[in-house]
Amino acid sequence: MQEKSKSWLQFLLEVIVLVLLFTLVQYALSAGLVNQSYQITLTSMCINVILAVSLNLINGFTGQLSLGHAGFMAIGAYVSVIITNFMDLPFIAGILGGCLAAGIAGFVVGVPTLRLKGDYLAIATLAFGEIIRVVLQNIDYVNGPAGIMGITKLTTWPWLYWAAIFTILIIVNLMNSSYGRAIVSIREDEVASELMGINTTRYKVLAFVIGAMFAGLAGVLYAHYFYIIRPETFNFLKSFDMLVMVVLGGLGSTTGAIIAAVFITFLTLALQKYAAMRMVIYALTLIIVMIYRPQGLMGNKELSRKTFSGIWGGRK
Amino acid sequence: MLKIREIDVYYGAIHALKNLSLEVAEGSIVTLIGANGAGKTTTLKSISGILRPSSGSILFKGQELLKMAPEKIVALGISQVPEGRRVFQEMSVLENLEMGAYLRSDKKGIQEDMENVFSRFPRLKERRKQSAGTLSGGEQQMLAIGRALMARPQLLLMDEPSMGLAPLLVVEIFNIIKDINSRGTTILLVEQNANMALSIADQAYVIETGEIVLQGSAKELMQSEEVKKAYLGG
Amino acid sequence: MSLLEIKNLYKSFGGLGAVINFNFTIQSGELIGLIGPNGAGKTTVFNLITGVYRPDKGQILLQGQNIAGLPPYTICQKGIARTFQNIRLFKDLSVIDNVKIAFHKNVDYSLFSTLIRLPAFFQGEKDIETKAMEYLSIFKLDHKRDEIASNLPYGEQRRLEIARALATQPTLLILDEPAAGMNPQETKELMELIKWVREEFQLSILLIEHDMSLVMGVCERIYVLDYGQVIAEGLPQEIRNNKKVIEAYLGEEVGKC
Amino acid sequence: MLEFLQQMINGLSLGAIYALIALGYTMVYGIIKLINFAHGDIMMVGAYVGFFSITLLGTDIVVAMLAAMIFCAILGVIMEKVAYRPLRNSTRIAALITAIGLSLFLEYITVVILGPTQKVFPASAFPVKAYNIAGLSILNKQVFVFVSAVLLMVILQYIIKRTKTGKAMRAVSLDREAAVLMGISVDRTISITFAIGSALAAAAGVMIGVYYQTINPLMGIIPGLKAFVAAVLGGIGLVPGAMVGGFVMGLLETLVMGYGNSLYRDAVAFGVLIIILLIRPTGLFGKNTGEKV
Amino acid sequence: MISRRNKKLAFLLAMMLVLSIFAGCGGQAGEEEPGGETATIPVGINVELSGAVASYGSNARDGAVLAIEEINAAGGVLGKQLEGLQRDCKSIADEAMSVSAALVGENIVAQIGPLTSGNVAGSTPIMMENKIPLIAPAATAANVTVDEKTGETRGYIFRVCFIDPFQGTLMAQFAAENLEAKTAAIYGDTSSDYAKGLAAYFKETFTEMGGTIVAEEGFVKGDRDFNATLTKIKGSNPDFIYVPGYYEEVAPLIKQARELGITAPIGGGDGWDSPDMISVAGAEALNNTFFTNHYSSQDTDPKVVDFVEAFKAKYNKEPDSFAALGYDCVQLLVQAITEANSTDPQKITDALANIKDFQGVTGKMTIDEQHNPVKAGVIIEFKDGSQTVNTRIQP
Repeated sequence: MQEKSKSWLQFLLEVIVLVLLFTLVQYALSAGLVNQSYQITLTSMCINVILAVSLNLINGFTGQLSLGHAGFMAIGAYVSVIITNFMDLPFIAGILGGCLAAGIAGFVVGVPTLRLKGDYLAIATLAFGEIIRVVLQNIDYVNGPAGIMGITKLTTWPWLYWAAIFTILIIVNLMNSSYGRAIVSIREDEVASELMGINTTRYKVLAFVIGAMFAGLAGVLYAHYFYIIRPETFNFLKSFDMLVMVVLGGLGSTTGAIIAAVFITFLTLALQKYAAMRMVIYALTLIIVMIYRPQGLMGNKELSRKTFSGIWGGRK
Repeated sequence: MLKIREIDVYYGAIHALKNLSLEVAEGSIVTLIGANGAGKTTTLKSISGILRPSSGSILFKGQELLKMAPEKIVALGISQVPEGRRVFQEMSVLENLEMGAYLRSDKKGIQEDMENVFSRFPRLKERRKQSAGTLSGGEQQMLAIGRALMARPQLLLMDEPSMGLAPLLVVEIFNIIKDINSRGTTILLVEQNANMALSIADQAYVIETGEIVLQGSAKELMQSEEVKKAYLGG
Repeated sequence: MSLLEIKNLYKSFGGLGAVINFNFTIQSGELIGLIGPNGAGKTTVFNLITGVYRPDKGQILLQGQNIAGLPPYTICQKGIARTFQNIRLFKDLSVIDNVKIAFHKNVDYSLFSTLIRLPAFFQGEKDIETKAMEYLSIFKLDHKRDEIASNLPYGEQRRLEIARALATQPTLLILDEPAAGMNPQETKELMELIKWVREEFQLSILLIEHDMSLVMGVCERIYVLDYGQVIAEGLPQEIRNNKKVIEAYLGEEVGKC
Repeated sequence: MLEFLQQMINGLSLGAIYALIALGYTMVYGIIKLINFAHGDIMMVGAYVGFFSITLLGTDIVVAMLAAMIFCAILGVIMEKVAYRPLRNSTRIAALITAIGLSLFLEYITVVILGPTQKVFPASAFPVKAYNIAGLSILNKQVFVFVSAVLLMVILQYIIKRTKTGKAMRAVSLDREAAVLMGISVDRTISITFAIGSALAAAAGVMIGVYYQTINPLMGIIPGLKAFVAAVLGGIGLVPGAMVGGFVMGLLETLVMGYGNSLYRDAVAFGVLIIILLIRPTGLFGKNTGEKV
Repeated sequence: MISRRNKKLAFLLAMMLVLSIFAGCGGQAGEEEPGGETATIPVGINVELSGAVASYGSNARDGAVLAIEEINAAGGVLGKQLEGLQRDCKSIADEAMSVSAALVGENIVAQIGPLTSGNVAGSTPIMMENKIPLIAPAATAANVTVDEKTGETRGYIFRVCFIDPFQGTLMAQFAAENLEAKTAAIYGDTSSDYAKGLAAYFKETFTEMGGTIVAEEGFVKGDRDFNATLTKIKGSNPDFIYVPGYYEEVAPLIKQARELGITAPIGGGDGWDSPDMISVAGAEALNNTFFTNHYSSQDTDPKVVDFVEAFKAKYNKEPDSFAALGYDCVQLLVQAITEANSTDPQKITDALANIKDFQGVTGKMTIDEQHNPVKAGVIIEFKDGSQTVNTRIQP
């Protein structure tokens, strides 16, 4: 009984911290204390967190190497823009539509390809991602390669913040449940998992679809902040960027993914001045981190479980 | 000829070999028997330099092997017939034998040894062009032995050569081992089939969960009640 | 009706018969051993029963229902659980999570209640936790619940694997060389444990083992497999004296003992 | 019909280049199971070395090609030693990220040093002639690309099948531990594999320079990706698979461009890849090896 | 265990430290009020230096930097030196936005770039919001300076290049009238909105004038092999082939077309303008090809000659049209600052909107109501390896 009340207290505390953090930034924003550059960085950060955490569900927890995440992001972005800008429906409809469409695409891609293993899966998902891009390039309704310009800016800090929190919460909740354990067991040993009565195909697809939906969410937020979307933005190099965040953070660590997403976002900002040299620095960072810490910043551990155990439902 | 002194091997947190010591005299057959997972293969891998013991020493004719590259160890005259044969499945019988002589460059000598292997295993000669993966289990075992002999080893390490073979073949393989030994090659034999192993060996060691628990002449061990009970199914 | 009846099971790899016309029955509550030289096809039989391989021919009847060719997870859900020759735990997960995964097929809260943390979820997790701890304490692993599985010593890994298999609540438990790598003392304890498990959980056990003392000590009936075929079947004593078996497997020495 | 034959000729020369790049991919994959995403960029470096050899040193095309091959062989060996070797026992995904890092590094270090704009191979390095055979136009550079690609493949096949080093490479890729027991130095063999694979990529780079005349720091990305698809198509790790995969990709793209909508070229290539993987999960020539339980 | 955790922590902290250092230097630049007393006039150069169109971006950057140096050497503007802040937008629209925001934080008075219409669009909202002018060197899509929905001119966005309709229409008229083409094939870069725009207006005008489009094909940026599609086009036997795109693809395309025996005249837009055209395609293959442009780099106009010489001296290469446009962006900005007699962005914007008869290396231009330059167009013909002006069209 006592333990229960303690964990409730903790839960409450964490909710307060989260709301406080939100309010603080919201205040700083409305008071004009954050310059535009950092506003954009904040936006990229939230979007990157959503992307990294959702890709980590597929690559890190389920152990299925996917290189097509940018494709799902593209679908979320395009579908939501069609809903909000072409059909003049409210933003929430765009969000739901974008996520749903990305989820469906995830299902369509996942069901056939998740039978493949390792590198073959990686290349098949990469191929699907590229196909999505090429198809978008050839649809005149969405202006082909030129993309859609002048998208209404609907993504605001509350949307970004709570979308990122929502993503983290859902994925952490999922992972700290029997479903999550089933998903991780696939990564650990697919055959043994199957022999424990787990329909591995089903859970692989489940993880893939959930991951795709959140990639779609990231796409929606992206499209309604950055004013323009083009198929070229969502090419395989974008998927690589996401993979880099996940691996840098540590495969199978949600906190790792978050830290890496934040880190990479700031690194990109900090390196802006260095022109082409920035990419050299970025590349060297990757190589050096991998040589000295191939398991990523966090390995597959979470940062300080106890601190977050209430809201993140840590395993006791 | 080979002296292993107090080596320890870890796989992560698992202590696979604990303070293991073992000696092989020149010209003899020494067998190491024990259950699956007891550490027999780990011992052989440590000798060949595939695994690195964290402490101890392995001396071969007075030379320390502990930090030596595996290919140097082969060059010194230690070959291994690995567990599960591990022939190069998609290479031909001939190529497999050539790989055995990888470090040698005396074409004539290699040719001679090739003929020797073929005369010992006529079946291999018939199938010299066939890829190794298509051979039967027994033939693959012969190929693995032949391949190891191509290096002209002074010390031959054999890891479960009887594994998965028909009883008749097992007898044949053990005869071959005896024969190889009689021509001057020292042998360290790891076996689960304790009966057969003890019957041809001079010296024997019993390993359990990474430790040597018994040692002595093969004859002594064969009479030992403990061994009988645990390994001979008595 | 027998618990499991296998009729004319056949499986070949690349034209080579690995299991040839295998026939087999096990009654409810029986403890049966399957022995034979390495490569005789014992593990292949296990893989066929548990659905890892699809049989080419033949039937596998579990309580009269043919399960041949079903996917492994369905077969597990129907009540067959197994361990592996070379332990296959979920290495990076904690001891208790390994066991909890086995309860997944009986999980009674929905995905929805998981995601938004409804009371059903907490209740379900609590039940799983309690049950998992029960199994761990049976196998004396309760004090290591949060240890990472791969950090356990060998013997404990073996025990954990059996605990995990039992947690799927099978009617038939299949053990692939459970005593491999154990010393005689541990093997002896394992023997007792296996017997006890059978009584306690009211199940049938089928095991592959090399350690003759274990097989002869616990099994009620023994099948001997060689080159994919059953060459003998009977009580331990009969097997011990069967001429074919001595030739193919036990060897002269053992036969004499 | 004539047009079809002309398309075939176009497809074969394109396919030859893909095949040459795919070979390096496949060799490296075969031996250390690594998708070396930097492979396309090695090709780019090769093209630049060839370019400077011709423009600065005034060598002819054959010497330029040799220079590029030697340079890239060394580059490949260094890359393996510095970046991949420390990761040999790490997860493959860590190595994959390193490969992506190396790829970006090669691209942008070239941009920083030489600028992002394209360089033009001097036309004098390889004066183009067109032959008209029965209404078909065949260029000497098409013949050059095709013949040198096939020649290099034959040499490679000879090395792998006949020489001791080649056999050692196969042995290491089949069973690294058993190879060690034969006294084969795994490190050395892997280095040689990188050297040969990178040299082939460099040759492809110079050929692209000759064939299309322009080179730029990012030229390796797309052919690299296509060649990788080709390697997977044929069954990654298999030399004949890479050759066939390369030619299939070349012909396929040409046919889509010639008879379909050229904008869907990449989609069709990737689509075919997915279909083949779904039917034969290990590629056209790959063997399906079940997991041991 | 403890030491391992410490190591992890230490590593994490180290990373954070690096991060904060970077973040710190990112935030410090330019604390002064916009338009306040500064020693230099900061000009943002937000161009593509990495990614797909890095070569265009860096050429434009080279042109702009040259212009800044020349102006500073001549004493600067309003007695102050120009300071070019070069930033890379990675050829991505969102990065262009982020870079603009960072530049705004450094109190720039105007921004040059990015190059492509899409990346300019990414930058646009920031510039509009902060009321700082953006001068695009090469963004040709009509909606760059005009909001399509409302028809309103975007107040702070300017450009020095043609817009798509002008060039497409011009070439269509030229093909139909001067070359007497009845049929035409279009084979353009479909990954570029610029080329797609040109193709669309060419098609419209050409069919209006009674011509027929017999084939419409596309390639994408980075393609180097056009044989398959060219073989197909050859089969349709057009009188004229329109190839809107950039020289990197067009040059090998023309070469391959000639190698395949296609002799029809080929035409394109200002994206063709680069010395690489001749070195790649060769003089012979380029005979009978035409493109619309602002000027000819082989023009004898002293302004052009000086520019080409200075550029060659500094960079040891020939300038292409991007370099020339980048150069003109800076020159245009300087003229606006001078006319406004102020470095206040709003005043510069007003001056930009009223510029008349600015003499740039890409021609004489007047900024119209939609912030597009009204400038002369020329049709340039390649003849035996040199550009000759075939027709001059004053708007």
